[in-house]
Amino acid sequence: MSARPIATTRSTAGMPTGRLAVWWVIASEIVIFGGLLGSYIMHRLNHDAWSNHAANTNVYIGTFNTLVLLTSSLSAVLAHKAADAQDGPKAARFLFLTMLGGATFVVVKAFEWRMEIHHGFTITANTFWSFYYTAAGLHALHVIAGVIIMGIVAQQAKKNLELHRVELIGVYWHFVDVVWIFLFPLLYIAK
Amino acid sequence: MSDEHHGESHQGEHDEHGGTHHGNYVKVWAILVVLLTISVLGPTLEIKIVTLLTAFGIAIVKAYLVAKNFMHVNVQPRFILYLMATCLVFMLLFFAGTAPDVMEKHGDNWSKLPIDPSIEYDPHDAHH
Amino acid sequence: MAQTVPSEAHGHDAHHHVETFWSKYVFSTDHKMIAKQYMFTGLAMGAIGAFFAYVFRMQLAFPGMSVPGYGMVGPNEYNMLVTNHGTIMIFWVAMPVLIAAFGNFLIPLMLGCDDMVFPRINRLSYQIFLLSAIVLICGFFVEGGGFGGAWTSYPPLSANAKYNLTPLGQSFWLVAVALEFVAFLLGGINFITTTMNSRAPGMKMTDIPMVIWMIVIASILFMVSVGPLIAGAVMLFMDQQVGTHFYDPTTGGDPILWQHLFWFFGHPEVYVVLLPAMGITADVMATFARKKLFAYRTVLYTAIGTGVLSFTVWAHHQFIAGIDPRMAHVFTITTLLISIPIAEMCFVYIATLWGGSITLTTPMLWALAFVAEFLIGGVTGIFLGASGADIYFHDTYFVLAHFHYTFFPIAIIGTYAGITYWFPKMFGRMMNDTLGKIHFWGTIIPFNLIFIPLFILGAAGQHRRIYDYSLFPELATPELQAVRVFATVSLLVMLAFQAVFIFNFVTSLRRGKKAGENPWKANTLEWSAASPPPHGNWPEGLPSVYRGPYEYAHPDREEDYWPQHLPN
Amino acid sequence: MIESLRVAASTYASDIDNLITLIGVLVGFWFILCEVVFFWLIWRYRAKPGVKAEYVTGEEKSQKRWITIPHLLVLVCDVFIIWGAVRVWVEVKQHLPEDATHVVRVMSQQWAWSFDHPGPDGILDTDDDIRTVDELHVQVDTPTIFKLESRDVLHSFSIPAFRLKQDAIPGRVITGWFQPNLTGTFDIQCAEICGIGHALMPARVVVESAEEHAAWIAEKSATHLASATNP
Repeated sequence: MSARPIATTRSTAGMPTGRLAVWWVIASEIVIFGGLLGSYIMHRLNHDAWSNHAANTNVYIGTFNTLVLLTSSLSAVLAHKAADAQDGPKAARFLFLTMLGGATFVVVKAFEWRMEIHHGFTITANTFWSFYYTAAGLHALHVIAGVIIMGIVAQQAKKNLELHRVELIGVYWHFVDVVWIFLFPLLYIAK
Repeated sequence: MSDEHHGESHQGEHDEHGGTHHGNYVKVWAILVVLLTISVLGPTLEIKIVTLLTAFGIAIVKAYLVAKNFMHVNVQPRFILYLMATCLVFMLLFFAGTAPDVMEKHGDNWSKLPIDPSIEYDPHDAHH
Repeated sequence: MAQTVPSEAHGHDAHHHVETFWSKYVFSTDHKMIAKQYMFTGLAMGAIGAFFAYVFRMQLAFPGMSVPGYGMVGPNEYNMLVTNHGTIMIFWVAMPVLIAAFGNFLIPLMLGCDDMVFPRINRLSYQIFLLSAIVLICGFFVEGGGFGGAWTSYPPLSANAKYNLTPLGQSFWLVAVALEFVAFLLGGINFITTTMNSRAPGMKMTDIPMVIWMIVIASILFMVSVGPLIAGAVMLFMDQQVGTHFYDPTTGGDPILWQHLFWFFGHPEVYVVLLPAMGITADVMATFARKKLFAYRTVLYTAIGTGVLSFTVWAHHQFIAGIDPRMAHVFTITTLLISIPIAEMCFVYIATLWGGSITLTTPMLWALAFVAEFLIGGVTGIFLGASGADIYFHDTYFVLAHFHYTFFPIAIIGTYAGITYWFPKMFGRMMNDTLGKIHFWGTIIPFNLIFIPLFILGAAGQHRRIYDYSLFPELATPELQAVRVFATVSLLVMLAFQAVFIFNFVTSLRRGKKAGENPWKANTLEWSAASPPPHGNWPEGLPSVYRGPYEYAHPDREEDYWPQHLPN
Repeated sequence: MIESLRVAASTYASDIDNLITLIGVLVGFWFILCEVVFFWLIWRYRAKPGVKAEYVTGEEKSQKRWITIPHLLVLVCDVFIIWGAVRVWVEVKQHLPEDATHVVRVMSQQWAWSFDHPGPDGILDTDDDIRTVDELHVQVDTPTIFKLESRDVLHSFSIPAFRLKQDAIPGRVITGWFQPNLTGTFDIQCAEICGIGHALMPARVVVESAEEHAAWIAEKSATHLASATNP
C-alpha cells in the first residue's frame, strides 16, 4: 500500500477522484454492452425465427436471477450507507451479503446453461444462442470480477480502512445490475 | 469539467461528501420487485404491444430507479449525467448508421440471400 | 496548507524510496518512468513496423527478389507484413508514444501534480500494453504464420481459418489488439481523472496547455468509441475459436456488422492520434514563435467539435463496401462537415505565426513540417470523403498515400517534435541541433518522395495489398514499375537517415549539454521543475498557477515570456 | 486529371473524372493558398535581434475575422463538393438504366472470378447461359447490369478503366451497372483483400462490337452444354 500522491487528494471537478474514475469506467462499459446489445437487437429484429429460439429460454430461472441481483444491489447500497456512517464492520457484512448474491447468480446461471446445453442449445446451435451465451457470459464475467473486488474491499472495510471504496464498488455493482435489467427482457421475456 | 472548488480541497477521497443523502432503500427495492413481477406477467398475455411496454418500458423504469436511488446519479455533478447520456446517444447513432445494412433483408440495389432454414429453425444441428 | 504540501511530499518520498534497479526502472509507479517505458517500447515497435515496410516495399519494387535481411516474400508473408505494419504503426507506435508516453510525462508536470492520480493502475496499464506487444510478436511465429487479413480484419476472411489459413495467427492478433485496448482504457481513465480533478491551485480550464486538452479529448474519444469494437472483437474471437457464426451470412450473421463496429471506433481513432500531435505542435509553435496561441478558445472548441463529429462519419470507409447506397449521402455530408473544424485548426496554427519572432530550432522545424504536410493529408481526404470520387479511389494507393500523409505527420513528425522539444526535461540534457536538422531534412524530403509517387500510382488505379502486379497488364507497365522503384529507394534513404536520430539521441543522453530548468524559455509548468524532475516532481512543494500557458511577449513584461507559476 | 493516367472506357467514367477535377481545383486552391501564406509568415516573422513578438490574443472579433471568413468560404466549397458527389453517386450506384437488357452474373471466390452471360436467348438463368472464368464479355455502348455475389469472403469487383468498383459480400446479391463506350480489353482487379491469392485473381473484361459479341455467343453456345453441366 504505497502512499497516495497528493494529486489523488485534489478534487477540482468537485467529486472524489475514485468516484470520478468509476463513472468513467462505467461510461466505457456502457459502450461495450451497447455495441453488443445493439448488434443483437438488429439481428433479432431481422430474424423473426429468433423468437422461437427465445421461447426455449427459462423465464423462471431468469426471473429468479433478476430478483437475486436486485436484492444484492439493495445490500450493496445499504453497505454504502453503513460506510457513510463510518461503520466498517457493518458495511463489510452487507458487502458479504452482496457477494453471496453474486455467487448465487453465477451458480444458478451455470445450472441453467448446463440444462440448455443438455437440450442441444449450445453456443453454436445458431446465432441467437451465440448472442445469448456471449452477452450473458460477458455479463457474468463482470459479476465475477465484481465479487472478487468486493471481497478485497470488504476485507479492508472490516478494519475500517478505505471506506470510500465501499461506495465505488457499489456503484459498479449497480451498473452490472442495470445491464442485467436490460439483458433479462432482451434474452428471456421478449418472445 | 466544472471549475468550482479551486485549489487543494484536502477532503477528497477520505470523507464522503457530495451530499449523498440516504433514502429508504428497502422501499425502492420493493418497487423494483413489483415491477419485475409485472414485466414477467405482461408478456404472458401474448400481446405484442403489451410485451414491449411491460418488458422494455419497465426495464427503463427499473434502470432509472437503480441509477437514481442506488447509484445517486442525481447528486453527482451534472457532467456525469451528461457523460452517460452522451454514451447512450452515440450508441443510438451507431444503431441508426448500422441498421440499414444489418437489420434489413434488402435495400437499394442489394438483397440478402435466403438463409438455410435448417440452420434458422432447428437448434439441434449443434455442429457443422 | 502551503506548508503541508512539502511535508506530505517528503513523507511519501521518504517511506517508499529504496530504489533497486527493478523498483526504479521496471516496476516503478513514477509517471515519468512509465512514460519512458511507453516511449521506448513504442519506438522499438516502430522499428519493427519500419522493417516490415522496408521488406514489402522491396518486394513491390523488385518482385520475386530475395529481400536482403529477410529473404523471399511469399504472398502470405506479404499479407502478414502489410497487416502488421498497419497494426503496429497505429496501435503500438502512434498511440503509446503520442498519448501514453507524452500523456504520462506531461499531464502531471503540466498540471502541477506529483504524479498521476492512480500510479499503480498506470503501471498496470503499461504492463498490459507490454504483454499485448509480446502477444502480437509471438503471433508472427506461430504455426501457420502471422495474421494476414489487413489491419481492418474484415470477416469472413478473418473469422475463419479455412479462409485466412492462419488458425493461430488470427487469434494472437485479435487478442493482442484487445489487450492493447484494455491497457489504453486504464491509461485513459488516469489521464482524464488527473486532468479533471488534480489541476494545480488556480489553474482554470483555459489555463490548461493545449497538448493536455488534446490528449484528454483523445482519451475520451477512445474510451467512448472503443466499446463496440471490443464487443465486436469478442464476437470475432468466438467465430474464430468457438465456431459461432456472428459474421457468417449463411447462418444469419452479417459480415457488414464488423465493418460498422470496426469503423465506429476506427474513425474516431484517427482523431485519437491526431489531436495529441496537434497539441504538441501548438505548444512547440507557441514557444518558438514567442507568440500566444491564436484564439485559444477557438482551438479548444474546434477540437471538441471534431471529436463529436468524428462519431458521425465512420461509414465513409465503407462507401463501396456494400452498405446501402442511400446511407452514403449522409456520410458524405458529415465527412465534408468535419473538414470545417480541421480547416479552422490549420488556419489558427497559421495565424499563430503572425507577428511572431520565429526561431527555427529542430522541434520548431518538426512542428512547422507537421502543419505543412498534414495539409496535404487533409485536402486529399476530401477526394475520399466525397462518395462519387471515392468510387474510383477506394482501396487504391491514393487512399494509402492519403492516410500516410495524415499518419506520418501524426505518428512520426509529431513524435519527433515532442521528443526533441521535451528531451531536455526528460533526460536533463540538450540534443545536438545540427544533427537534429540533418535528421529533419533527411526525413522530410524522402517522405514526400515516397508518397507523392504513390498518389500517382493510386490515380492510375493500382489497388492495395497486392504483392506482385505482374498479373495485371495495365499495372505491370515499366513506367509504373519505375515509380514503385523510386518510392522504394526514397524509403531506403529515409530509413538510413533515422540512424542519425538514434546516434544523436544516444550520444546526447550522455554527452549532451546540460539543460537548465527552462532551456526554451517556455511558460508551462513542467519547465519550472528540475530537469529531469525528481520523484514527486516538485519536492519543495507543488506550484500554483496564475495565468494562461501562452503568455509570450506580454506587453507588461520586459522578458518575452511569463511562466504560469510566477505570482507576477 | 485521371484520364491521362487511366483510359476512361465507360459512360460514367467522365462524370467521376470531372468530379475529381472539381474537387482537385477547389482543394488545390485552398492548399496552395495556405502553404504560401504559411511559408511567407515563417520568412516574414523570422526572429530578428531586439525585435519582440507582438502580443495577439486572437480573441477580438477584428482578429478572429482572419480565420472565420476563410472558414466560411471553405464551407461554401464543401457545399459544391457535396452537390457534385451526390449527383455522381446517385447516377452510378442508385439509378439503374431502365433500358438495360444485358444482365450478367459476377461470382467471386477464393481466388477466381466466374461470369455467367445470357446465352442466345438473351436471358440469364436459362440453361443456355455461358459461364466463363476470369474473362467477362460485354457489348460496347450497351448498358449492362451485373449481379455481384461471393462464395466465401469479401472481394471487390473493380474495373479501373470503367471507374467501377463494388465489394462482393457473401450472402448478398448486389446489383450495379456500367455502359462501356470503348472496345478493347481491360483489367478486372480484386480490390478487397481476400486471402493469400488476393494478387492471383486477375480477370479481363472484353468489350466487343455488337457483331463480335454475337459471334462470341454463338461460338460459346455451341459448347454451352459442356460449360453448363460442369460449372
